[in-house]
Amino acid sequence: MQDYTLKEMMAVVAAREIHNGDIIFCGTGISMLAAMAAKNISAPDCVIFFETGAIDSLLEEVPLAVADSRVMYRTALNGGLAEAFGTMQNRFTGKRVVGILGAAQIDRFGNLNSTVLGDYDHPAVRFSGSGGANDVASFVSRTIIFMKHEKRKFVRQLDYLTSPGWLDGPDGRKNAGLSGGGPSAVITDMAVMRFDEQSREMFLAECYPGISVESVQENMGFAVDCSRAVEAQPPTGRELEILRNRCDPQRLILG
Amino acid sequence: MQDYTLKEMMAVVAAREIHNGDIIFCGTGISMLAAMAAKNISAPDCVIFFETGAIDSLLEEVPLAVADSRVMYRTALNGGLAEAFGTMQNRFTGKRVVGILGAAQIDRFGNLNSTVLGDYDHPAVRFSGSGGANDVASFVSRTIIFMKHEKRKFVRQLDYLTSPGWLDGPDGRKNAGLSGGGPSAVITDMAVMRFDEQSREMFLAECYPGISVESVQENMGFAVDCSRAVEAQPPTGRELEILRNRCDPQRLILG
Amino acid sequence: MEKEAGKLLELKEAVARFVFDGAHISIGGFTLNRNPMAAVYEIIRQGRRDLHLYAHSNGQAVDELVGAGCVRRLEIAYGGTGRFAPTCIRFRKAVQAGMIQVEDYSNYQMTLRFMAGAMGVPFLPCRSGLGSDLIHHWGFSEDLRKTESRLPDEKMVVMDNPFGSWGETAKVVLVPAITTDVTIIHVQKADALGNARIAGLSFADVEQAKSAEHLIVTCEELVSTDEMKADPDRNCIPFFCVDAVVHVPHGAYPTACYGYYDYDPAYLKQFADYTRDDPAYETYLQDYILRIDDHESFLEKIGSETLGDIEADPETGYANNLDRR
Amino acid sequence: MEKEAGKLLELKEAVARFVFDGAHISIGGFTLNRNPMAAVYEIIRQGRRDLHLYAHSNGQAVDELVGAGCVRRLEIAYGGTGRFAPTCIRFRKAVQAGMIQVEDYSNYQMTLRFMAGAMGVPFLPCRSGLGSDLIHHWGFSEDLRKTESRLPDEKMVVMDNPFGSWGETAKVVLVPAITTDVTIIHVQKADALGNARIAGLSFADVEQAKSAEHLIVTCEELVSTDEMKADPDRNCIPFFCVDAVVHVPHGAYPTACYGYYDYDPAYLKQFADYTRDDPAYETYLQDYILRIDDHESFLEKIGSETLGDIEADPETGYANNLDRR
Repeated sequence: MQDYTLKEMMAVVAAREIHNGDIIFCGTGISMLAAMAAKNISAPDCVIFFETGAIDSLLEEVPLAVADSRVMYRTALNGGLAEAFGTMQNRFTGKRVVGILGAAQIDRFGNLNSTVLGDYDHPAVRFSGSGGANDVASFVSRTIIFMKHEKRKFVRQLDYLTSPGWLDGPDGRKNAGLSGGGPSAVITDMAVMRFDEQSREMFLAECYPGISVESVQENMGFAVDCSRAVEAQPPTGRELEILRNRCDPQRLILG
Repeated sequence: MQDYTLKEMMAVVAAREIHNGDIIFCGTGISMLAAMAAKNISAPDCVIFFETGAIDSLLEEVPLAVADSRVMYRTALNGGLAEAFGTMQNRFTGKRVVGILGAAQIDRFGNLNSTVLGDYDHPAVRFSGSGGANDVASFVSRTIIFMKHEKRKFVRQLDYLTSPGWLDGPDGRKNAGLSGGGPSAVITDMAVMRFDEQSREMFLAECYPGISVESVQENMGFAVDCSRAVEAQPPTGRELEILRNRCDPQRLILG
Repeated sequence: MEKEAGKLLELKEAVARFVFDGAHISIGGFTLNRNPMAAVYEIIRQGRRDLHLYAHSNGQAVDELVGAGCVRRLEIAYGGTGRFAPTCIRFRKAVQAGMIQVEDYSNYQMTLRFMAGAMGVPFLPCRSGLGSDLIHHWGFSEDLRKTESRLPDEKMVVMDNPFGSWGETAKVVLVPAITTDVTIIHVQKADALGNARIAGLSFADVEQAKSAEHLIVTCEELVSTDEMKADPDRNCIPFFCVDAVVHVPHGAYPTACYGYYDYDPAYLKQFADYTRDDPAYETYLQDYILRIDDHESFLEKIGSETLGDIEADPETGYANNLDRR
Repeated sequence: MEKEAGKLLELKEAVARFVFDGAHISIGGFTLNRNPMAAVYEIIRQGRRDLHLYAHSNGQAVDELVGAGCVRRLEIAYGGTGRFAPTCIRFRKAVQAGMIQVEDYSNYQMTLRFMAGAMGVPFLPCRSGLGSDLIHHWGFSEDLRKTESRLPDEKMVVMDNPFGSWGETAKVVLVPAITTDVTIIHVQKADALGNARIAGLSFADVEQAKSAEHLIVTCEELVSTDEMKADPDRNCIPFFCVDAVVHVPHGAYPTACYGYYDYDPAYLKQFADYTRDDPAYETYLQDYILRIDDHESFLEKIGSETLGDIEADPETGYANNLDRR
């Protein structure tokens, strides 16, 4: 029996993508937890940074929104949205920023929909919208994407393209006028997908222990290359201990 | 015998142009003194405001530059250049701003040169340049201009147009794309000139006591309409007392 | 000083004077923090209709205004309040039912649009939106834009960089300025003249404030001008931008006000429950807003125990170990 | 953290590492306040040449760099230091003698150019310059602009408003972004990581700082990160923008540093006298800069009595009743 939840696995896997020196753009929920885990486990000199303008927050308690007062305590600087997005769009600091995003739909090039299902003018389902996601996806050096691994979320064609991934392939971003890098990893509750250096198409990189390549593929609306898939390293005892006891002792996000 | 200097006359005459509610953009020297005089004499609710970002400074001592620490003490807000010029360019607050400017040359439409004499690429004399003068002259509701009354300063043709007045006449500003108002008064050490509502050409409005219309005209490089000239009201005892004792007791600007 | 005297108003009076049916309006704060909730509830009580609301991620206040039927058009980046409502439910329902017209932007685009209004320029450039449907899908049609002078003719303009490849940039997106009839922000401290101070993050409040023709500032503490001028480096809004100052302690409740109180997790959770069906929401509207006289009475209904629970720790600025499950 | 460790440097080392011959550079401060004078004197001592200097109204530091022959090209809004030199004299002489190439902007235009660099956009729009020679007269020729990749192809671009008459604006002026190789600012407080705090007016220092590839921060007081994080609302520059932190008390002398010391009227007057002819200026250069080891020795030469005279009153932030005639 595995002694960790899938949410814990996702947070730990994402934390491993973060390196010292990275400036982490955090959203709410699990993306914030992943950044807190990275900071506490493997990348103490990464900088946690919120679109609301908080830089290097202490985070003694887990914030439930990026505007939570908990992000304002003992920061390096309390600014506002203009400064935060300026940091990401800036040619020097933007290169150091890694964004963590989520969405309702993703396509094989890592483009994201967090706006509507159905027609934009008469949507079947309305979601929150871009927030800062489009900006982050447009500006920063690379993005990490959290997704629930469901067929209806991994789609051939987005209903609305909220945030650019690699757009339509290798030259997509350049043709659109975007600088910065695209998505580097998609972390789900089953697997980790990455993007081929040449084609910029999603491929299966890692399956979580006990999860088969077939079941990963079955739960996606498009085919991915599974030939490079390996088994993901489960969380270590130390990783779990820090995640549970230091990052989210109330299990506000871990559930 | 008059019991006041021409500098005192100029400061008082300028102060009278300022009304309660006006936000006064101040430069260095006599323009700052005029604003201080207005605030202390007739318009206690005008707001003194510097391009460096200081708003409603207390000014217990006269600043010798707009970046003097004396402008930072007990302000409503200490910002920076971006906020200051934003206030002037803003469609709502900009309408309340009155600018006070000076220059090396002025033409009959109140356009100003504070950059060079001679050819721009090989100037005979180089001055400080625009600073914030072009911005103020471009944005605000009206400007008041201080000039030394000399023939070489009131010229037919500027060597360089640093700051726009009425440009080439009634439609000049509109054609150039400028909103805001142009200059309303030119205050010299001999007289006060204003601009005709129709033609936007300078005319002589007031001569200082003891100064003849002829001598005013003789010291200008172009002809002005003198038919509307009246004698200026000399400073009152109260005006002089406040100017001397409260605004510039060290006579740093009054000399 | 025409704009400086007599600004200190009661909330009812400030809202009645500056927020009219059909007004173009923006509000400060972000998701569950420093929303001007007291003013928002007063707008709902006064039954304002057809508001044109500009929001980045204002969260709670947006959902309450939409839920109460005050809003006709909404320009927005994000309709959510963090974990309590990843998508605001009344907002979702209203959009799905076609009861409001909505047009989408990103947070940075909305920030720049307010900033353009504050700076007095018709647009600002950014590199957001390229290649995305934010640019292609307009919420307001070309026809509507032509007949409605308060809407720019185009949602955004994609332009080749007129300076060639300067700044390593081939294309920019120009986003049009917003200027509102009225903006409302809630701050920690203000004086009677209107000088205002925000503690913690300022979000886009300063840009929103300066892009307004009229500005209402509600404040936790009303302090002397002398106190404000003793530490001007902390002040964010100068008095000459402000039309009304309203002293409303707990004016951001149930959202947080850094240094004063936290958001109320119980209220926000209960609100989310009420939003899920229409009869329940009507009950909420009646019981918590419409049948209540003013914010003071609202706070009495909430109770001093709850307000005590969310009181901020003076060191951290939030309520330590608050039960937020 | 590649940019966070080992930033605390001696001034000689910081200047040697980041300020090279031909560097594109900007400096903080305004006329006679908070110019990074210690760093400027060190640049002069190290004999840097051919600098491309971007200035709004930086005043004293500009005149000293120009006077010492460090500057080849200058983009500037204002070359003056208030009453002490309405036009900076070495600047005037250098321009008139054709020893430097100069291109004129307004203060707002320069501010926006730094802001564009800070924001990462190739230009920003404004309504300054229309109808004036700032637009028509270029200091750098079209040919030079084509061959020099560090100059934009056009000085400014006048453009019709692409949103029609939106914002009641028919035309805008686009000013190109500045990004420097190195920017130097002097602040009141910083920590070893680079978090920096400015007291009083910030001028355009924050925009200048963020538009730089490398940033040197000199500070009056070096304080702990703990102290900086205890009051983050006062901080202006985050550590990740900073490459070098240098502790230099009186680092802005002879210009002022709000809350610490005033400008030195005697020094500035004497400097103005020295600038008036070339042999006198050479004497000044030798006696006050080149033959001096470092800023500490320079301050010893100035003497503790003078430094005592200009010490700021803790209440007002300047030296009350200082003899400034």
